[in-house]
Amino acid sequence: MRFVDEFRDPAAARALVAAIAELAGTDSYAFMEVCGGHTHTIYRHGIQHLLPESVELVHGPGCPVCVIPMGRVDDAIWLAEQPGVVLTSFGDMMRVPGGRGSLLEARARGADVRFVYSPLDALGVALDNPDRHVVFFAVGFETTAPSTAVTLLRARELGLTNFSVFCNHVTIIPPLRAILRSPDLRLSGFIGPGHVSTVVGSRPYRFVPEAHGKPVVVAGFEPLDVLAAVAMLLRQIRQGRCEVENQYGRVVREEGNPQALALMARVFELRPHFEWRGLGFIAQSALRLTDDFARFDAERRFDMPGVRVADPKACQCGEVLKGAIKPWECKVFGTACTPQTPIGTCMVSSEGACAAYYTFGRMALR
Amino acid sequence: MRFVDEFRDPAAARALVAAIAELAGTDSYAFMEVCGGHTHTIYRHGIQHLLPESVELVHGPGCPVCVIPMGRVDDAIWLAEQPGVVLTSFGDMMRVPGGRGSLLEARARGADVRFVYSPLDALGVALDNPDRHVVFFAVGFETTAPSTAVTLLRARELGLTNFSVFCNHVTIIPPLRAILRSPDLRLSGFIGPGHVSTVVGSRPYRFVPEAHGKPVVVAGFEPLDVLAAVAMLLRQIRQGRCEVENQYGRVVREEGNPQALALMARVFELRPHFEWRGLGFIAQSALRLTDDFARFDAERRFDMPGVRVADPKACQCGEVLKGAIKPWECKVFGTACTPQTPIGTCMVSSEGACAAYYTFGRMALR
Amino acid sequence: MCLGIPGRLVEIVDAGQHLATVDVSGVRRTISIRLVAADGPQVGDWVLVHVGFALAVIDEDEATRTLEAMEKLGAAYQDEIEAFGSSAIP
Amino acid sequence: MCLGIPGRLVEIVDAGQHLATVDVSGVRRTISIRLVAADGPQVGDWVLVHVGFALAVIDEDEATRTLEAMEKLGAAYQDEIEAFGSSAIP
Amino acid sequence: MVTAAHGAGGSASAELIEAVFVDAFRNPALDALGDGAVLPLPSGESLAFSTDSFVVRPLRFPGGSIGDLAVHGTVNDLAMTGARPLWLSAAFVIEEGFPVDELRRVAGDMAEAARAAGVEVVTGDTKVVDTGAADGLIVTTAGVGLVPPGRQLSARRVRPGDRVLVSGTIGEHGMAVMIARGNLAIDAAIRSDTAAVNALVEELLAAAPSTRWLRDPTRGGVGTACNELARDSGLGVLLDECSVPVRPDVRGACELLGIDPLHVANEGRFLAVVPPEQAPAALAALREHPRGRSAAVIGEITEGPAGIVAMRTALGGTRIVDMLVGDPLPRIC
Amino acid sequence: MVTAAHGAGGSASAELIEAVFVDAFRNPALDALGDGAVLPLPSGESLAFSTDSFVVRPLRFPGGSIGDLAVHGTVNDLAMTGARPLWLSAAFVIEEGFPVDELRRVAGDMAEAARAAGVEVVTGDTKVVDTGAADGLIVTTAGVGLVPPGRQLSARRVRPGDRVLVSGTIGEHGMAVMIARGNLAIDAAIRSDTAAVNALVEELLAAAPSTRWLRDPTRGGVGTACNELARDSGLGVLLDECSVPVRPDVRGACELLGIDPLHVANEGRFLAVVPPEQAPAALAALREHPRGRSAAVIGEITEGPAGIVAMRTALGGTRIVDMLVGDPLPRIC
Ligand code: SF4
Ligand code: SF4
Ligand SMILES: [Mg+2]
Ligand SMILES: [Mg+2]
Ligand SMILES: [Mg+2]
Ligand SMILES: [Mg+2]
Ligand SMILES: [Mg+2]
Ligand SMILES: [Mg+2]
Ligand SMILES: [Mg+2]
Ligand SMILES: [Mg+2]
Ligand SMILES: [Mg+2]
Ligand SMILES: [Mg+2]
Repeated sequence: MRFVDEFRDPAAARALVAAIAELAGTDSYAFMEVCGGHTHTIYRHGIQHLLPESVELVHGPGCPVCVIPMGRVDDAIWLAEQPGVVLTSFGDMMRVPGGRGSLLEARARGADVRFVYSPLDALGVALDNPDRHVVFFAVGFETTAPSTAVTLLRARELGLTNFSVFCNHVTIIPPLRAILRSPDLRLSGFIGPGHVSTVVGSRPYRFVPEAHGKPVVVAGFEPLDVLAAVAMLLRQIRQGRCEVENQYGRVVREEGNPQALALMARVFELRPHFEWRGLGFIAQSALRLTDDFARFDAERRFDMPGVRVADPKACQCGEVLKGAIKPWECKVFGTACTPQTPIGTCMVSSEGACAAYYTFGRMALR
Repeated sequence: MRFVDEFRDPAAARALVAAIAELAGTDSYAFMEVCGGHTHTIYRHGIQHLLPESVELVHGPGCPVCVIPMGRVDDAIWLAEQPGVVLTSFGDMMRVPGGRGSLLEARARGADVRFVYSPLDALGVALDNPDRHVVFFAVGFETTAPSTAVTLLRARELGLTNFSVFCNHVTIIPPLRAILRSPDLRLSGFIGPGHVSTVVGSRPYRFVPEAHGKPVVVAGFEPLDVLAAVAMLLRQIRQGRCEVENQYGRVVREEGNPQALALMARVFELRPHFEWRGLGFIAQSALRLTDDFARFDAERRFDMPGVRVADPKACQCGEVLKGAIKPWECKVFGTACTPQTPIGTCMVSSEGACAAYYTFGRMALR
Repeated sequence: MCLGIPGRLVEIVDAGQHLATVDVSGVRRTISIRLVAADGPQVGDWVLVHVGFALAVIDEDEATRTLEAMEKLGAAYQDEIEAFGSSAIP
Repeated sequence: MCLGIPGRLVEIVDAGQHLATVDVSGVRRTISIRLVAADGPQVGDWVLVHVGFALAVIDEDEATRTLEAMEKLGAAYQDEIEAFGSSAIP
Repeated sequence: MVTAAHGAGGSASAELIEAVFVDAFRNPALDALGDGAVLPLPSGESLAFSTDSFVVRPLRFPGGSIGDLAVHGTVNDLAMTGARPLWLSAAFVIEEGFPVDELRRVAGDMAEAARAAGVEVVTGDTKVVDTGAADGLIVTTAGVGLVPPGRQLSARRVRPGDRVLVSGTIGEHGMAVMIARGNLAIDAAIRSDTAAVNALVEELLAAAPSTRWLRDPTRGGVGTACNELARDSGLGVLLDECSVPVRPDVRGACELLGIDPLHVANEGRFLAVVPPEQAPAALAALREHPRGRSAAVIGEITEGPAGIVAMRTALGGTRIVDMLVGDPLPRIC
Repeated sequence: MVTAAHGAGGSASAELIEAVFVDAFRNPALDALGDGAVLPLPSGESLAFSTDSFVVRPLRFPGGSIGDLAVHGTVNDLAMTGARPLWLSAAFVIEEGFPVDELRRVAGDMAEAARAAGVEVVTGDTKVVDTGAADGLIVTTAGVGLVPPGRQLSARRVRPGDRVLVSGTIGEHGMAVMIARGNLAIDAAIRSDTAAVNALVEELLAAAPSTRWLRDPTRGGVGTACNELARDSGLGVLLDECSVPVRPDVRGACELLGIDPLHVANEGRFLAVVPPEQAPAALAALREHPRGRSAAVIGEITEGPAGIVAMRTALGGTRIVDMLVGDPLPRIC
């Protein structure tokens, strides 16, 4: 596969690993990969075993599935259980536990829950089922939000009356800020999220070096991308630089994708605050539909319970999402909390740090 | 079973058979059992083999399933196929072929067709399914019509808006009149229908002896009842009497059941004419709902196609229903027309002469 | 036409709605007795059941009379047959 | 976050609705190219596909440059390692 | 288009099977409409092999459950070939949302039924389908048994004059299930007769070693099974109405609904054809067994009319007993 | 409550089976999670017995149909026990309204598949259920075969250093079916690999008579089958990512949907564990057969970590390969 295989070359990887070892020297470093996609890559390709012990990768909050609070999942289940409603969702969300089980369980109880590959496919379900109301359970960072925006614009163009969106889109900068403000921060730098940056660009990360003194390298998702990003972070440190570098120039531009940003602006506005799983409420960290799209807004069309559900007591996802603890340091990891019986969301998505570690990385502990 | 077993006593039957043989002597007689229930009894108990050859039983039109024209079955199927409709029917009607197959086939194609034991059970289906419209496919003579009447009165009492009746109730006297008027009548007398007479009484048959010179014995449905009726007919003839006798006094009164008749009168009125399968249109031979019950009348609520479907060319049901031919004299009997592949309605109901003969009596021919 | 089965009334379930339970050889079902309401059917009475309705209260005396009449009818000609049998030309 | 896969544009299906077919190793799917419309993507271009949308047109030259830079990065320190290896205090 | 009649065990079922499956799978070992295939092993042993899917609704009914049926049905089919049933497979198709507890109860019923029948469930399968893609639970069992040397049961061995026996009262299973569905609003103390009959068959075969033919009259009832006998033997079957054992309440329910008890399904009964001289011993052996107390000789084999099942009625008349056409539906006339 | 995950062949399936069925049916012969039971006959022969229900949607897909699967699935399960498959049963649960023509086509597919595999369908059953009580058609087959003397395949015989082989490219069946459902709107020339592997197994066993263990990686894929191997052998399995044969289009579809090809179902492939000295002969024998051209050695057995399947990644790292948790769902992250 072009643009994939070249970035998985084992020889080049070995060279980068050697470079990393050299650059790291005898000091210890902890870099946060903000994005769950990176976490997935690290474990899927066994990168963590290749890195010298002095370089630790800390998993960040960039998994849109992991950060959805349980109450929002319950709301989605509630929607799915309304008569005449078809709830459409990305496959990832189907297993995420709310307070009342997951969407898969709601489906098993008889609710009409379907997974879709694309928000446009949810629109297709609405067109194919004029007698049903189709809700799209929208999740994701700025990577995914433009697709929802285009879908909503198209729904309005078509004059659809049986389609709405339960909007849970979040933004990447505010949680990053929240992490940087945490008093016990022990990070040496950040691997910046690649795909969200195709939309937002690399510029928004500048506050990280400027205000917090930490280097950022925006990186792609192939193993060489991640290794190169680590090497580039170490090189910055070694060279005494502290800036935003872009390793993922093949798709990320400094200014991002202005068309996508403009489409988002037509459909969404910032929420004053939004709850993040484990991180609590973060101001201006999520999107909702503007008044223009009120009739496509499931939150306005339906009288959803909207109850806040406290995270399970045992759950330490917040600590994991902030990089404060490693997955296996959570008391329930691998025992009560496994991919089959997830307690926290980090164990659900294969991008979740706990799931990625459990699925791909566990062996290292033995 | 009380009132059943006593009337199936083999010794008494042998005595009655002997009496019949004696009474018949060397002359030949043909008696029509008007009612399919009698036909069923005759074959189910093997009575035809017990009678002397000189006494022939001719099967009449008194099977409510057999006389429904194909177009009405198609209408019922059409109703069943309307969105949101549940069609309820007695089990008997489920296999009756219309021009577009049977209700069972419509169900197999996905229509919601359910059998009920009682019209009141159809009402129960309506109460249990407030979001569906439940149509009761009403068939039957005056035996069954009062039950439909009570059901409709109850539906009105309950203020039900999701229930209606597709009324196909017919009356017993007009077809009898039609048969008596047929030029090639070769009958010596009639076994009068027992259960319809619990409602209409034995009095309405008086025109048979009075205007047509044929004796009538209203009879019950157990084997002894039928044998006694034959003996009583022969005795009338032998004694030179010609009147209406009542063998079924345990449930039939001369005046019938006035309450039932009154309830019918509140709900039904005579149709100017109605098509009978094989017999054509007969004036004032069927019932429809009065204007008071218009909102419960499926024929008024739905814009039914109401197409008249010609009987299959091969079908000689009309001849069989008039007693003009015996089932096995129909060209398709037992070959193209069998209970599995009925061409005519007489092959569908187990009261139908052809089905009763095919199912229980065929052996005699071998 | 029209299956009718004798059943014994074993309970008046709802007098207002004319609902009663009948027993047919140990099999029970609630039916409507509205069509025979004027006959004032009682628990213990036998009724003729059709499509979940009592069509008639069975007249037990009349049933006995019918059985007797049938027996007589059979016997009468039975005797006659026997009489014939001994007197008829061989 | 956010699975993104490189695919090659093989057909513009509906220019008005910005629909195009991409090919990923022989697997085809129609996606929306509305988010990259201003870049005027052409048949033959590679795009990054996410949830049925092209998020970006892949800059092939930039990809080559990145690969070269990575190689250099690896090689530079490889040399350095080798240099170290020979010069370091044992 | 397949209709309910094709599944009711009567003539429509037989036709569908002939037209579709027998035609496709034609081979010498194929057991088209019998209870199971009997297959020769290299060692000289004979293997019996049978399968059935169970789709009964409701899943529990007085006297049994789908789990009981799934074991009894296949054990009995094996026993009908003369085999001693040994091992069962069990495949479960489960609708999403089905309660695990209910599944556990069904599995428990199966385990208990297997234990009682002396067989083991040795292999299985589980599939889960979307809500709406199956109604709760479907269980398919297959079974394997060994036919002791010398046992040969076949309609072709039936001779005129042979007696037809039934191992007990008929119609309880079908009527219990029909009533349990609830839509008839009928109440009766009728319990399914579901049971494994292999032990009873062993008693019979010990007492009447020349037994010709066995069949469990399941879907389609005794009437349909006798028609299969008449068809496969090329002879006639003459039943005696007075001898057919029917419980009064089953008869009452049948009269009320206009259904012939000869067409109602049984799940713990079997029919046997035995030569006349062994019939008394056969009957005695059956009646000695707790599950055969109401066994009866219900008819005999006649030269003809070939392929026809007739019945001498209680009244002294004769009538035909046909295969069931379609599902038994309650009728009003 | 049973959920879709319980049917997806991964760890949830295994747990349900353990909790419900193994618990209920506990007996020495019970084949809990393997492909079929191997049972001793009095004659000393060993009988293999297996069953599966087939609920695939759509009923036809590029490369096969439910009929093909119903034969191949059971033939292959028998072959995995080392048996030579002989006879099949076939039980059909048909939704009212299902077209008879389609049924005939499925039966035809089964007949052809049986012929190609050298087995006979010898007994069957047909049930018709109400509209909505089953989605079209469910086919359950059971199969019986004989295990030639001396063949003993079991995870307990697996030793560290043994090689893991796969008989061909993986993931085609599952991906072909997923695409054929249409809701992903994906187009690819991927055809199901469904096929009977019994002939190929005979080639393998002739070339590598000490073969330890066989398994067809159906639901849950190669990843799940290897986890079963690790669990049942108490050893580790180390796969080599570069050696696992995956067609480029299957890989493309997997990347697009975020699905691991190791979790995608196969219906005409098997895994074999052979001692290292017989691995070259085994591989050669497989590759000589037309259905084994893409066979490969994909890994080896390790002392430990016990019960763990690891994979050396193309990059030179190591990762765990887990059982599938639930159905493979396309993911966006
Ligand atoms: S192990 Fe489970 S509960 Fe603990 S942090 Fe991970 S996902 Fe959350
Ligand atoms: S054989 Fe068929 S077509 Fe002929 S009269 Fe009888 S029912 Fe009608
Ligand atoms: Mg059987
Ligand atoms: Mg069977
Ligand atoms: Mg039980
Ligand atoms: Mg059976
Ligand atoms: Mg299986
Ligand atoms: Mg298998
Ligand atoms: Mg199996
Ligand atoms: Mg094929
Ligand atoms: Mg299998
Ligand atoms: Mg069967």
